[in-house]
Amino acid sequence: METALSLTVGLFFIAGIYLMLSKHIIRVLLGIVLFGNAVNLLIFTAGRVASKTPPIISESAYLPAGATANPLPQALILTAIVISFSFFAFLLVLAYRAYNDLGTDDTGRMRLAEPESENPPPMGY
Amino acid sequence: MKNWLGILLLTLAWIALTGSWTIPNALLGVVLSVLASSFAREQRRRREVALRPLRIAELALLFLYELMLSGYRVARLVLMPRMELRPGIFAYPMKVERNFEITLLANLITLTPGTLSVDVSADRKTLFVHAIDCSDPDQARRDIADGFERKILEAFR
Amino acid sequence: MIDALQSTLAAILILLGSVFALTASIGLIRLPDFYTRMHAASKAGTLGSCVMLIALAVYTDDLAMTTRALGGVAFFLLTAPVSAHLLAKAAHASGLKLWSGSVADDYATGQGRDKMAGTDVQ
Amino acid sequence: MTAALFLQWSLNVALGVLSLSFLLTVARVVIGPTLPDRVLALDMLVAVAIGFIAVLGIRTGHTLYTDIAIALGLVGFLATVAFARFILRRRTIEREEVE
Amino acid sequence: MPTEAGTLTFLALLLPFISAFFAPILTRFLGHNAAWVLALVPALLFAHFLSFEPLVAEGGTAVGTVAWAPSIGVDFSWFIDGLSLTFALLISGIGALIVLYSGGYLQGHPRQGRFFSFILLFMGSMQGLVLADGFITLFFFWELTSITSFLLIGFDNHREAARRAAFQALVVTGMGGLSLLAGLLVIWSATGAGGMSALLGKGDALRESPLYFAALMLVLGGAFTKSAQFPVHFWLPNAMEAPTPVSAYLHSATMVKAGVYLLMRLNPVMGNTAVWETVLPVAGGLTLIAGAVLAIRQTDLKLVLAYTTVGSLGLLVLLTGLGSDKAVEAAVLYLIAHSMFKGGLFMVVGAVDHEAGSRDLTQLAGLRKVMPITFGAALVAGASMAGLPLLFGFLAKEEIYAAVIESGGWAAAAFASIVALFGNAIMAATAFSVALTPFLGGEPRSPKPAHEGPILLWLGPAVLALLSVVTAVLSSTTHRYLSSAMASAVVGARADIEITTIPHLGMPLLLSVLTVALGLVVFTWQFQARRTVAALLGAIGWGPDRGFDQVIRGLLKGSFAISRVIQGGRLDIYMKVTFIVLALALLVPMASYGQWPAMPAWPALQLHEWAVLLIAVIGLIAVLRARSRLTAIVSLGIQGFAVALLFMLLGAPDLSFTQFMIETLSVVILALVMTRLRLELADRRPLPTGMIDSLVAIAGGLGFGLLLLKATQLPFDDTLSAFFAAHSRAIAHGRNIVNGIIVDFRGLDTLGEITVVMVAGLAILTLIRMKSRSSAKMTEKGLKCAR
Amino acid sequence: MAATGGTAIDLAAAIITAPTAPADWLVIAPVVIPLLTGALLVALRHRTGVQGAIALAGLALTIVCAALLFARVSAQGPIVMTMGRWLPPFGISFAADALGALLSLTASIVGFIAALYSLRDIDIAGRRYGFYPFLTLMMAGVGGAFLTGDVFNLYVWFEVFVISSFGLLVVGDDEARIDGAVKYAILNLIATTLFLIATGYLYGVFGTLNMADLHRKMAAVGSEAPMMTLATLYLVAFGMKAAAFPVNFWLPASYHTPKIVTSALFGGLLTKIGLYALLRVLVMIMPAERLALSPLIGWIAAATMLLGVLGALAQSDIRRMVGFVLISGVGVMLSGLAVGDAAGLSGAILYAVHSMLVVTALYLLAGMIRDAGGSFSLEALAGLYDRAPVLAAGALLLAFAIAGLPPGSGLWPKIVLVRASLDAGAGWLAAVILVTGLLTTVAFGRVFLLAFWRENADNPALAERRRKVPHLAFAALIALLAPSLAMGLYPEPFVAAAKNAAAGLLEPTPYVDAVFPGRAAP
Repeated sequence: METALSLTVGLFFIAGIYLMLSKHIIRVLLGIVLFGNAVNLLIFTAGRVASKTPPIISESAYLPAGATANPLPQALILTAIVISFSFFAFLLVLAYRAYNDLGTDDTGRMRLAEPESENPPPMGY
Repeated sequence: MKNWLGILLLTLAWIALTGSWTIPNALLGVVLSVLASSFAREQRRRREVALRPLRIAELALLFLYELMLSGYRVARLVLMPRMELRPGIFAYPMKVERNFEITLLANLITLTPGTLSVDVSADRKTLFVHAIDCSDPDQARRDIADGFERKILEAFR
Repeated sequence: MIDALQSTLAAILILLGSVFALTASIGLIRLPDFYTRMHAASKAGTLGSCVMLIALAVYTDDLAMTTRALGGVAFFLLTAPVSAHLLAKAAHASGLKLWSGSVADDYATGQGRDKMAGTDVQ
Repeated sequence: MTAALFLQWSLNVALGVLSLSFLLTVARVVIGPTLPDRVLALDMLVAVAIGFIAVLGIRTGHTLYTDIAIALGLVGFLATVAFARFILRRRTIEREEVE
Repeated sequence: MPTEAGTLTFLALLLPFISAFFAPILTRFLGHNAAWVLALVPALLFAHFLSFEPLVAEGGTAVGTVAWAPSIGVDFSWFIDGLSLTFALLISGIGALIVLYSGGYLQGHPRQGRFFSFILLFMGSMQGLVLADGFITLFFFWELTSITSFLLIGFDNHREAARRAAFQALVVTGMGGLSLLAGLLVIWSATGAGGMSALLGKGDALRESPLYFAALMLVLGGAFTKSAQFPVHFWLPNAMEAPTPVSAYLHSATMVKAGVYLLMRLNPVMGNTAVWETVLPVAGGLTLIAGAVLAIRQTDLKLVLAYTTVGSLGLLVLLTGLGSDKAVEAAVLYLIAHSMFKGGLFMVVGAVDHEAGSRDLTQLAGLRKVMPITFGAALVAGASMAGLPLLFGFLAKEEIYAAVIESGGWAAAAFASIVALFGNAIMAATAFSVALTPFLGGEPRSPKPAHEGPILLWLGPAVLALLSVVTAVLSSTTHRYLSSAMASAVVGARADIEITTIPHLGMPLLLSVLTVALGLVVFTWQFQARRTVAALLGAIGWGPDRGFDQVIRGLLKGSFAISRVIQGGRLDIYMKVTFIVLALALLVPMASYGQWPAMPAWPALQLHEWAVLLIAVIGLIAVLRARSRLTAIVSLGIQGFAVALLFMLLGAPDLSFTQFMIETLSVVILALVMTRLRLELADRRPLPTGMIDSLVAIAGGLGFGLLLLKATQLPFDDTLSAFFAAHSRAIAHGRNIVNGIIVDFRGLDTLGEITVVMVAGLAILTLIRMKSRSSAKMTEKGLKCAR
Repeated sequence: MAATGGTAIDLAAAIITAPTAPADWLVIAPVVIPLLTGALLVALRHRTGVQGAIALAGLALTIVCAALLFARVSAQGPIVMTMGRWLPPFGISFAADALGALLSLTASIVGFIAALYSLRDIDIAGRRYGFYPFLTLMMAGVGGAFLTGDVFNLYVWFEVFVISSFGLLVVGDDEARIDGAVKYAILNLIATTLFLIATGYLYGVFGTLNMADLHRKMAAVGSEAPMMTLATLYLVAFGMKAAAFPVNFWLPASYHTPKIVTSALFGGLLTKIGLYALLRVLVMIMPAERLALSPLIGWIAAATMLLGVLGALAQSDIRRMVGFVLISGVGVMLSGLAVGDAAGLSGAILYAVHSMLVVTALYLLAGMIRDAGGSFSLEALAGLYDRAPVLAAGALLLAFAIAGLPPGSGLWPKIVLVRASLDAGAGWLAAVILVTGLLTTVAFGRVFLLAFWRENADNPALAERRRKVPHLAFAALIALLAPSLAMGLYPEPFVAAAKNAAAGLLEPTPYVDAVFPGRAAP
């Protein structure tokens, strides 16, 4: 299982990175989403897939009956998912705002902070 | 406390979804449903709704039957090596006029064989229905008229 | 005994449901235009998921779970047509043409576009 | 063949069948050709996913799965509605969409 | 802090800085008369250091230490011997005169108070520099002198020339300072000695050490820049932009001698090597000649003096480099003499400038009638500079010739003699022209009617002139207390100077006479000489001074070009570089340390698992190949659902639940935002870009995948999870272990997570609500920059 | 994941039986206090009147606690405090060692002073849109990052201060800030995500997340573990956060766009956290890998130093110049990491403290120059020497401090680092450090020449944009200058603290023992 998952993770990363390299901010955002999923899968895989039964203890028992999936990575991923989603939401709104304020969705043209036409520093004393 | 029916339904739904049949939970459900229905946009009604439980049951049964049927029809249609299709949209003049009746009708039509309600005209008198087999629109109109629409009218008047 | 019955029934329902789902998706592929596909999805698709949820309701001994599953079924039966209806309306409004083989479009001819802003019905 | 075995067997079969229909639906999403088609397929995807969940719920008798199914249905519904409104808002989309 | 004398010395080191703080306040109340009060500070120091004379004259030394940064073995420590003491006396003595002088010179200047405090700050720094024992202490004060001289040169900050000169001084001497620091630290790590007093014993160890050459070069870098050796001499003449008291004090009497001081200080431990005895004389000789030649050229009296100062510094370095005791003694004598006459001459020039309104040779004449005292002082100082008998300059000159004649082989001797003769002659000539030209001649001629200045203006030069007579006449005493003590310190062994001012026949005297004769010749033809030199230099054109401008300019232009390249302002480039780095960081170590994963077996998956994975991949491809972004967004849902199903299949229901929610929400929000944007369609990348991007992406993904494979092939330690499983229900009362972990075992993460969500919401609100200054104007601007 | 595995551990070793000693709550105070303050401020978002006061009060309290913590840690070594009942490695524990305590103390001081300055800099709109909540919550994140003892928890705190910094970045009315925010946000998100990824791998290899536990397990790890790759991955992630070349684009792209206070805070704190994380992970957890990587780190450091200072020379906007100088400072710190012995590390830490104070002060100074001179641009500015002498004095002292000239605080880290690299036989690194110092001198010398000394060519456009520099600003500037000067004139306490911190990193046994009091690894 880990092998297949590693492969998938690799593919997710490839797709995510390729999209993030785009000029268009929306595609960058899509890339970020893929990247995030890749990371979640990665952490999950890193915790190994020992068993496929959910780590839930039945009403009666005090211990899970037999082996369960590794709960710790799941907890970590849950934290990470929520965090990355709030980041994603922020970025989305930021992109929208940038489009409104800067009039473009092409990051190559967002040149207010570092303008295209900069003067060299003053040379005199 | 106008639409106690809605509140009852909501409460039942609540209990069902929470899945705990305890008195406090039920009460909580009631409270929530009251709140919800008070938030809901109140719609004007001409006549007080008359409920005929038996008829409603009939309607429900008919509906379930039709649903199964439609599922089967679709299955047969798509699994046939070559589908003969004569789809189209026909206008259906409604007798029902109250919003919830129209809604109900539209939804039922959508879930029943070969038909799919697309839109309601602005004057809320005509229903546009898409049919997979639109070879004979009048036949289809008739089916609806004697089928669901009549049942609805019986059920709620 | 009861268990066996439950299991068998659940199994049958499951198979039934999955078949419905399959047919729906096949229809989604095979049917020629959006509206016809919508028939497949909105009917067989909904049916499939509902049947399988019912199977779940039948199978479990946990009353809460049963009611929940059934509630879910009711929910789907309510929402599926609404969403289908909305989608169809939207598609038509956005000028999505019917399949060339369609026989009639009263909608286009009849009280056409101008009424498009008509009241939503839910 | 006892009921339990039959159940197991049918569950596996169902999983296979569902996977197949999932694939088909995905194919429709990819093919399109129009946005409504894709949205429809997405909606269908949700339905199939619910089926999956139901099957797994039966497999591992955990209550959690039902909730997931219901919540998923809810979200799917919302998504479809949102998309419908979205398509309504920009009617010109088709021109771009259809190649 | 050992003795009470030590305490006093420490206070003496601090006093100038403290008084500098009060100088402006004092000046506000007393005006220029504050000088009288402030002059007490250096006077006090002078007195304090004078009290060490008996001890030092017997060859004794005094050291003191205050804990400064013991944990890195750095102390604030000082070291008093003949060398440092003489310097300290010069600094404080001349300092007192300078304070008085500047009281008169800047009378009524709005920022006179600030000037006083700068001067006092400098005095303190210089004081510390020469007395410092610890290397770090030395460096600390060394840099402080650079800084204060920066402030003083730029004092008249409204003139660009002044700003430029100050900047130049800061850069050049700053460079030297860093080189010095490096050199001192190299010495430190070579010998283990962190201070001068400790180092003195380790001379041989240092000379043997392989680091010797590096250390020497670095130290010379410091000394030469500070002492304005050719070719980095150019900052010194430019520094004449400073008010004359500064020129007199920093740029002739004291600061520029810091380099020489350093060389003298290190002579015992670094001298007597081939390198030392070739580099120093050559550099010094060049500087001497350059300074002398350039001096003739000038008509501005201050510049004339400045270039002669360069020459004198060259001479000092040359002598220090020769290595023989005689040479050292000569250097010592010349250093003292120079401080006295050059300081005096500068003050004279300043007084003339102040009273007669010009300091240009060609505009002044006959001032002797109207400025008799100044004339007298000028005469004496000039004579001393020319090395006429009865003056201290004479002693120095005799000793110099005595030294150069018997230095090394005859070739070296000849070279040194000729250089010295030539340089001295020209300096004598300039001395005449400075001391005589403005004063002799018929009627007084000057831009504004000149008259004798106030006492503050002529006191300084007069005292110095007097001193150079007295010290010369009482030469034995001078030698006993100053020269010999200093010379011994420089030689590193007892050295006694016994030269007196009574001329005695011999080669040195001959050469002196020759020098004066030559000087007179050049003086009489000075204007022709000036023209020839000017023509010569005009022919050369380029000089290091212009070179400095070119360097700075080039530096600015170059850095501008570079930073435009590496910080181009385009996000896509930034991302590309980032991910290339990432890919390298993943693959290179794996390759070079052989941390590849083992070839895995074909995974055994059930059908539906394969299906889900396949769907995920299809979803990815769909997103990538989507022709319009809307399609891309919808297809985003596929992979999201697939991942969620995967989690579901692998026993992570909570995950798949959250995943479903998040994915759907993301897709919906994306779609909703898209409706508000007018967006272009496809993601068009030119082929090469596309190729590069995909290469980068593939490399990165490959790296991550392989590393993950590698990690999962290791044995896994699941203690934690086992523990959680065991105790989730029992103690944490959670049937769902994952929830148990989230809320109990790792509750802190959840706290942070909640914070993040809250802040994100707040930030989004801000983003939506907060209006830009003028969105309308903005958009069209944005569109403009989009073109 | 056999459940029986769980029973192997005796609970006594895993659960806190005794209640936490009240003194130990100090460890978490620098996080909790700002957190609560932030929550309170969020609640009072519309009471713009009181917000500044509340924030100041909270941050002042934070300083007090951080100071007490620092005192205790330097007196009796690392202190550990565990939230909840679960002892590490099961629960998350906060562990304050000399390094963490020192940096969090400095950070809290910087935060307080920035808040002080902001009282005049942030208008009503800025307050309504949550400047102060962002500020305090960012301080909470920073404190958490410095004090937590758990890698994943460190990631969470990273995210906390990063998202807060996003919020701070978008508060304002200059459109350029949006552009800057886009670049800053995306690149920083990538950086933190890389950190998360690396942590995931780390968990996959070791099965634990507690730093002390990792340190112990690292000793035992087999050779086939891909530790080098992990180390480089961490190097990239944290290098990005620390703005090391060649992944430092986000800093010059954004730091000059927001409100000056925000720039000051960022400049003072954020890059240092990246460096802190590098020290924590590479020196304490992966020493062997750090050793293997040190040539690479050395080159990175050199490139960062030189390119940073060259970038500074190329700017006409003072804020951007400060940003580039900050980058070259990062290079200086990295050179300490490259050398890696006690001297080098203490030099790096010393520089971090110095840079926190001085860079913040420099940004504030830029703001005051804008007020007094009406512009940020060296082309326009002039005549401040006459108009604002006090400002000139401050500028001069800061310039010396950042250029490493006496009497500024920068002198000592420079000396320590140059000595360390010379002793380590890396003369070229020492040379680069010195050249960087010289070029910094050139850069700021030019600022002083042009903005202050140059004759005031008065153009009305500038004149009408000038306003009086508020006294609060001077107070803030002086409050930052004072410790810097103290460090320059009497470095011993700072040097000693830095040395102590470095020792704690190189020999973390006390740290580990504090985390696992008298227990073998479970």
